[in-house]
Amino acid sequence: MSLATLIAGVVQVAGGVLGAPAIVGLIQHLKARLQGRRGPPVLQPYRELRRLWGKSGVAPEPHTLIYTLAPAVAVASTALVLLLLPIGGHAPDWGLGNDALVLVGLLALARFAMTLAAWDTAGAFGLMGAARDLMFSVFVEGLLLLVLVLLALPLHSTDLLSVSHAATLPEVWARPAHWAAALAFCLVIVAETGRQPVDNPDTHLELTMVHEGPLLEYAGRELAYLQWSAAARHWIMLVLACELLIPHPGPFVAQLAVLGGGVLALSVALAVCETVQAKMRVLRVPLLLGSGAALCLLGLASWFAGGGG
Amino acid sequence: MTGAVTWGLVVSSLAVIVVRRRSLAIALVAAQSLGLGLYALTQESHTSTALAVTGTVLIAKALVLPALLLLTVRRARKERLIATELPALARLAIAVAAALAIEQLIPRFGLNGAGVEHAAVGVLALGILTAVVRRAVLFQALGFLIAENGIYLAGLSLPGGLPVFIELGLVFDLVVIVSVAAAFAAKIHEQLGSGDSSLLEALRD
Amino acid sequence: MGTPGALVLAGVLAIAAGALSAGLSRSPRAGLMAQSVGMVLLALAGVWVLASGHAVGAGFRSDVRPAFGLDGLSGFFLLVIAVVGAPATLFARDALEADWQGRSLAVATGAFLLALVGFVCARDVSTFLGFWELMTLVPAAAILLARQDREARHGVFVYLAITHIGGSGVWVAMLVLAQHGALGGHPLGGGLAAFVACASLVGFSTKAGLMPLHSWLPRAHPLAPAHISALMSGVMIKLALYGLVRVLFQWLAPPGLWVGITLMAVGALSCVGGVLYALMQHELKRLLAFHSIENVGIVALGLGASLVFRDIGQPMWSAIAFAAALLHALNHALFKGLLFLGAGAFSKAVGGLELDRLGGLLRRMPWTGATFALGAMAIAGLPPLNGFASEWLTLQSLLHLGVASHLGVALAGALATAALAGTAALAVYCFVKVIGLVLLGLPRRSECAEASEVPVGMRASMVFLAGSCVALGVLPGLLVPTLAALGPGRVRLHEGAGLNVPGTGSLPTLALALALVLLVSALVRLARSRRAAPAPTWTCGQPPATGLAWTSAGFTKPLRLVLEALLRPQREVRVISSLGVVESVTYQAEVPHLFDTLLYGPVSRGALRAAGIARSVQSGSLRAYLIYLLALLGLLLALARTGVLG
Amino acid sequence: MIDVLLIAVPAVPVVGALLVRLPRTPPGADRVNLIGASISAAVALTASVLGIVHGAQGLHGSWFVLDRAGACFLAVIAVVGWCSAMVSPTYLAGAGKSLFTARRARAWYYTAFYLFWAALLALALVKNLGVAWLLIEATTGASALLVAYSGRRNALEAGWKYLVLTTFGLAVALLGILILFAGLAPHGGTLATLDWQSIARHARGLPHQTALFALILILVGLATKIGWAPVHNWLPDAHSEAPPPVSALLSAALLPTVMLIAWRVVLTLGVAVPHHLADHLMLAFGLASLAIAVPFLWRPMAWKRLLAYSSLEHMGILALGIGFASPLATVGVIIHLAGHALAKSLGFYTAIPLLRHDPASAHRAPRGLARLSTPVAAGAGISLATLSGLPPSPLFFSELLILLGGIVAHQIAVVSIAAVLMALGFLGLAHALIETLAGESHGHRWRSGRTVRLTGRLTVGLTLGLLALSVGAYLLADSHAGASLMRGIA
Repeated sequence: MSLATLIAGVVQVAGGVLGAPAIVGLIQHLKARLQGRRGPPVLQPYRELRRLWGKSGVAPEPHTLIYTLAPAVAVASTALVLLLLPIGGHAPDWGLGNDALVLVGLLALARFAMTLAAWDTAGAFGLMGAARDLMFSVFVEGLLLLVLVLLALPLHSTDLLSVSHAATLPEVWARPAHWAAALAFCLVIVAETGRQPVDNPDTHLELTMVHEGPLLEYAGRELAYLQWSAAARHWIMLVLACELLIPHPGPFVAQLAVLGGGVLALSVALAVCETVQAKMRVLRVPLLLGSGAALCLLGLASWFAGGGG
Repeated sequence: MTGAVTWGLVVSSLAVIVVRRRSLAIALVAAQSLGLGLYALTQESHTSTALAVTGTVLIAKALVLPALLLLTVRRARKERLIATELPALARLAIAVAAALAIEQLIPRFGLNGAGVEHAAVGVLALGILTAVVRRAVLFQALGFLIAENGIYLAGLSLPGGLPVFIELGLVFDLVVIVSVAAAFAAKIHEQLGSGDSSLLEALRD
Repeated sequence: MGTPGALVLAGVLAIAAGALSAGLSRSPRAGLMAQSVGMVLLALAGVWVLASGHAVGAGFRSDVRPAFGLDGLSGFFLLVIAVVGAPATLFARDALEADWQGRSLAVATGAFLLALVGFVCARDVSTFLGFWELMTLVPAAAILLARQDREARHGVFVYLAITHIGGSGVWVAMLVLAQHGALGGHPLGGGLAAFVACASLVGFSTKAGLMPLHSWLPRAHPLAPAHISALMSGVMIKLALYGLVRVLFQWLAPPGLWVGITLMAVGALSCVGGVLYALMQHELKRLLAFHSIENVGIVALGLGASLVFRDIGQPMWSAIAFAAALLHALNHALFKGLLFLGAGAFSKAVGGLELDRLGGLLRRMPWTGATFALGAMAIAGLPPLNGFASEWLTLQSLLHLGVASHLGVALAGALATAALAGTAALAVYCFVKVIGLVLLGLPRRSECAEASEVPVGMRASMVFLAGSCVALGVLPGLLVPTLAALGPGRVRLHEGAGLNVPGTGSLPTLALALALVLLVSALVRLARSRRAAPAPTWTCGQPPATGLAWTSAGFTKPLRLVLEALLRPQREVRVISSLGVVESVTYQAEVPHLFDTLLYGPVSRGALRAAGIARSVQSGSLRAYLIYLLALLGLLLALARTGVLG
Repeated sequence: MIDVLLIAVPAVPVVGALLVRLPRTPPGADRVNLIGASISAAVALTASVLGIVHGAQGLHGSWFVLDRAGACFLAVIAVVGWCSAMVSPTYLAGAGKSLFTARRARAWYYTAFYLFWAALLALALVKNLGVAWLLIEATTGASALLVAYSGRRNALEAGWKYLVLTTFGLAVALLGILILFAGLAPHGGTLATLDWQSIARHARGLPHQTALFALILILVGLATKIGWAPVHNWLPDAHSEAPPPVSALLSAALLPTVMLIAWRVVLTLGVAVPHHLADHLMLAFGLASLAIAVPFLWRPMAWKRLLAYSSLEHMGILALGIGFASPLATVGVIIHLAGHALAKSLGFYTAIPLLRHDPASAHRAPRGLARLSTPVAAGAGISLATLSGLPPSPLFFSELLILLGGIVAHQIAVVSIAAVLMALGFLGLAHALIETLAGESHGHRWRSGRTVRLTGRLTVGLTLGLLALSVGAYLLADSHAGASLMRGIA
């Protein structure tokens, strides 16, 4: 196992587990600054996690085993996704493969667990968010798969490593298909990470929640799990964007640099976009994602029109 | 001779379509059969069997059957038609047109004399048409007799004539059918109080 | 005939004997037990033939002499029949009463199983068509034995009507094939092949319940007793696809790309439409029936992709897509059988299956509830269960169709990929709803509050099915290469527990499952190290009440609003007020089934009106009849005279 | 020896017709009927067995020809006639006033019945077109009286329509026969000229126009008697108004037997007209009958009327089978004929208890029999299920064979249309089946009287017959048999 893959493995785990909350903190901080507030420090999420870790949980009445399992399942599947990500075009062989569709499936499993937990407590608010989340997911998954079709075009493979190899050189920007994929994936990021204009992560009004809704009943370590997995979803999406879409030529170090820079840049972009964008009506979101799908089909057509790139 | 008979046949058939009174119509048909029978007698090579056969046919068709039908007419004395029939001229026009059409469609098929062929087919058609344009059940029975006469004419003018067996069988069937028909006519009169076939439209979908 | 032949014979005899004894003896239990034993024997035979790859008995023949035999494909479908049939009969053993109705239903069950087995073993056209018809008729009879109310009679009639009209396509196709010796091993080509392809597509996809010819399915399946529904949804509609596979892959020379594309289009329509309408249902068995349409659609997608791959010359992917389709057929048989049996258990425990009148059953019926939830996860296509494995394989093949060499094919592939992805998400949505409404939350009816677990036989059958869902989810790799070898090109795939397919990041199911289980248990242990404080659920301070609980309609409302233009939901709010005081507010909402309201309804009404007009031929007037005679005569003579008739 | 036997076939029933008038009391008449029917059936069955055993080339005699197909028809007529004779006493016992005076009604019924039966038996044997015509005409006379036996107004109407339509039709056919005779005059001009063999022998020599017009006229004429659309109109009325045993005989024996004559005409005269015109005419009649039957089957109908329209449908199917003119189709036709005869007569026999216990079902569809009387429900169900061609009924295999034969004859278009039309017709029968057995029924269970018990016995017997037939069809439907049948008829 070469040094590169070793480092890649370390980054996969450490970046995902430890670094992810920082992204959320960064976005919060920047947002506050852009809105002219001082805002919480970048490390705020870590403090919250520590606080929650010390607190005891809550067992709402009624609940069943499902309520207990849900956070664990959500975290577990998210954690497994971390191990599928390519880092600088490299990844150690954890024996889990690096398939894009497996990644999609694991994210779906996490969503399933959380929405089911919302049912389990027979609460009224959690389900509001759950229903919306599931409704988005229908369109998000369709769009994500189309993006994957576009990304699989060059090497005819859905292996994340080979996809990221295909995107090594800057020439990729010469392909309309790549542009289409990039734009569509941005929509996927916003939807998956629950950011505006799709969702507002720091709302405290139950009626407007999407991702936060099912978390309402949780407390203590379980809530810590869930907040971490929300952060980890940011990490996953941003890393995917950098690895599959942003060209990363040169030696491994350079590639790592590109990755870090990309993640930072995208976080900033998210913050900016949250400041300038208002949250859109829930029913408008599918239109947004549908336009992304149309874009992807155009990209596909352009690929074949261009004689298979 | 032949021409006269054929024309007589056709004219009398048309007359049956026109006339009002049933007994008159029956008489006309009887006359038809009589004429045909006599013609047959003149035609036949006078062997005894042939004579016998033709004689029986003559008697059966010219006497027995009309008698049967007259009987039913007597049974149901007054004929009330529920709805008014077509005017006689219209009936005639329809019948003539249809009959001409049919007999024009049949090519020559080897009787001696094209006229006879046309007449035979035409009279057969007229027989059916009698049942179409007249509403009284009795006329429908008469129509059958007329049609039969048409075929009998054709049979007579076959080069070799009809086989005896067929001829007798025909007459037998004819007697059976007409007597059954007469029985029906009587029953229908009895039950409906009228021989109007347009009362017999209860069975439909 | 060898061991498998003997096994089949023994199994068939056991089923027949079981049916007889169930009919004659006072209680059907023993007979049903014998039937499930027979099913096990048949499963062994199927596995044997599938593994050894040697056909037994007669081969297919084009004349009308009776012949029976078993080859790999038949063996696989025999397995499909058995894995549902054995637990279904075991379930029925405890579910059916020991009265006349129970006994006759047991007999019908045996007859149904025999018809299914006979269909996959048939080797000549008359046997094939005979069992094809029986396979349709026996469940209809079973439904009528179970209940004779108006709804049941109408449902059965619609079922027979649609399947029969569509079935005429099967008749024509099979007869043409037989006459041209295609069954005997000379695939039929030329212009006739296109005709046969169309006829068989119509015929078989009607029986398979593919949209838009599915209208009978959501009517008929919910009517039947649970174990019959399981067999209908799990097996019967799959056998229609078996027929389609025989015709399109074996008896026809490739008629062209359009066949595969059409099949994919139909499949995509079925899976999206099926799951959408499933989401809108408020009755459990009807919902499950719509999901059968969805899953048959997924199988059809796989088969269509396989055909297209074959025609554009990619044998490996063609075989993979074929294997994916077959694997999904088996998986769906498993979890749909499980779900229908679970529904039967629930209805035995609490009566009606209106989704909004259930709830909290997981606590009362842990075995049924847990297995049902597992089945729901499997059908929702979630890792690490079998639904995910087959949908993953299908998605991979569609996605690789999307990167194939022609624009048209690629677009079709991409669209199908997106459709299937959306379908998977919708299925998750739907089964979150189902689990939530049936198993979780507060019981919404007194019956649910004191529901009690079902007898052991029923539990055992469900546990078996759930277990095989897990097993196939963890070890699909043991089966897939064999299935791929059945497909076109006879490709050999890499063996192993997981799915290791070139051109993908591979799906190591075993490792995934293990990692998930370990992580989850570790995390739960960590989180539960401190005791959790009990507290009522937060609903703005008031105690949770069933009146406030979410309904099926409420949970799916966001989607219904988004797709309003497509689904055309109808809602009606009636406010009764006197003197300005509102006395009562009633709210009614339903999503009409557009295929019925826009397609089948008008067609049938028009047909009936036309028939009414046609009946005026029998006007009752003798003279009219005589005119018909003259007219016919005149017409024929005129034709003859003008020389049209030579 | 064989001559005597074959003379006896029609002679025995004729004698029965005379003897049955002797006894003064109804029971006596019934007893004579029982004996006479059994003897006639036995004789006819012996003859048909002989025919099947060494009739590959056909046994030819002074007035008859006994070939395999003819033998099958003979057997069917014998069986159906026997069953009808057996149920007649039960029917008569419950039939109120009739067309005839109460004293002689029974005698008249039996006389007409036996004459009708005798004519049918003879019809299956005659070797001469002219004689066949005479016999057909004779059946009209006898059966018309039987149709109107009940003497009710509707019965009279039905009988009258039957009489008039068929006689006019047969007149047309007779014209055709005359034309044919005239055409064949050079070869004799005697009765023997109209023997099937002589027609077949000299057909090629006929002037093409003569053959064509003769064929058309004869087929149209016979079509009125067979009940092929669009000249079928008497059929539903007569079948629904006649006494059930007679309806059975009409539908299961008369129509197919007349069709046998049409078949022989097609086979003998068909060679004289170019490019399979005769077969195409048959196909046209078949499709027309199927198509016309569908809208009527779609309507809830009185039991016997429903059966009548299904007869129309099945006559259409048989016509198709004949028109396809391939060995497979021929086998199919024979099996179909037999299966249809058994199932249809069973259906008509169940009408006896049905009408007895629920007189209203004379003019509305029966419902929920399963709850009212098991034997009757079984009879009705089995008959309808068989008639709708469901496996394992013999009609399933026969329809399969007929359609397959059609494809062998390269008539894929016709086969497709026919398959669709059959499926459409099935809708009606399926609906009727469901409602008749499982629909909402009023009143309580029928007490199982004599008629119900008899129906039960008949159901068992005829069902066994049907099963035997379908097993035979399934195992032996093998094209050699078909070829020999074809050879037999020509």
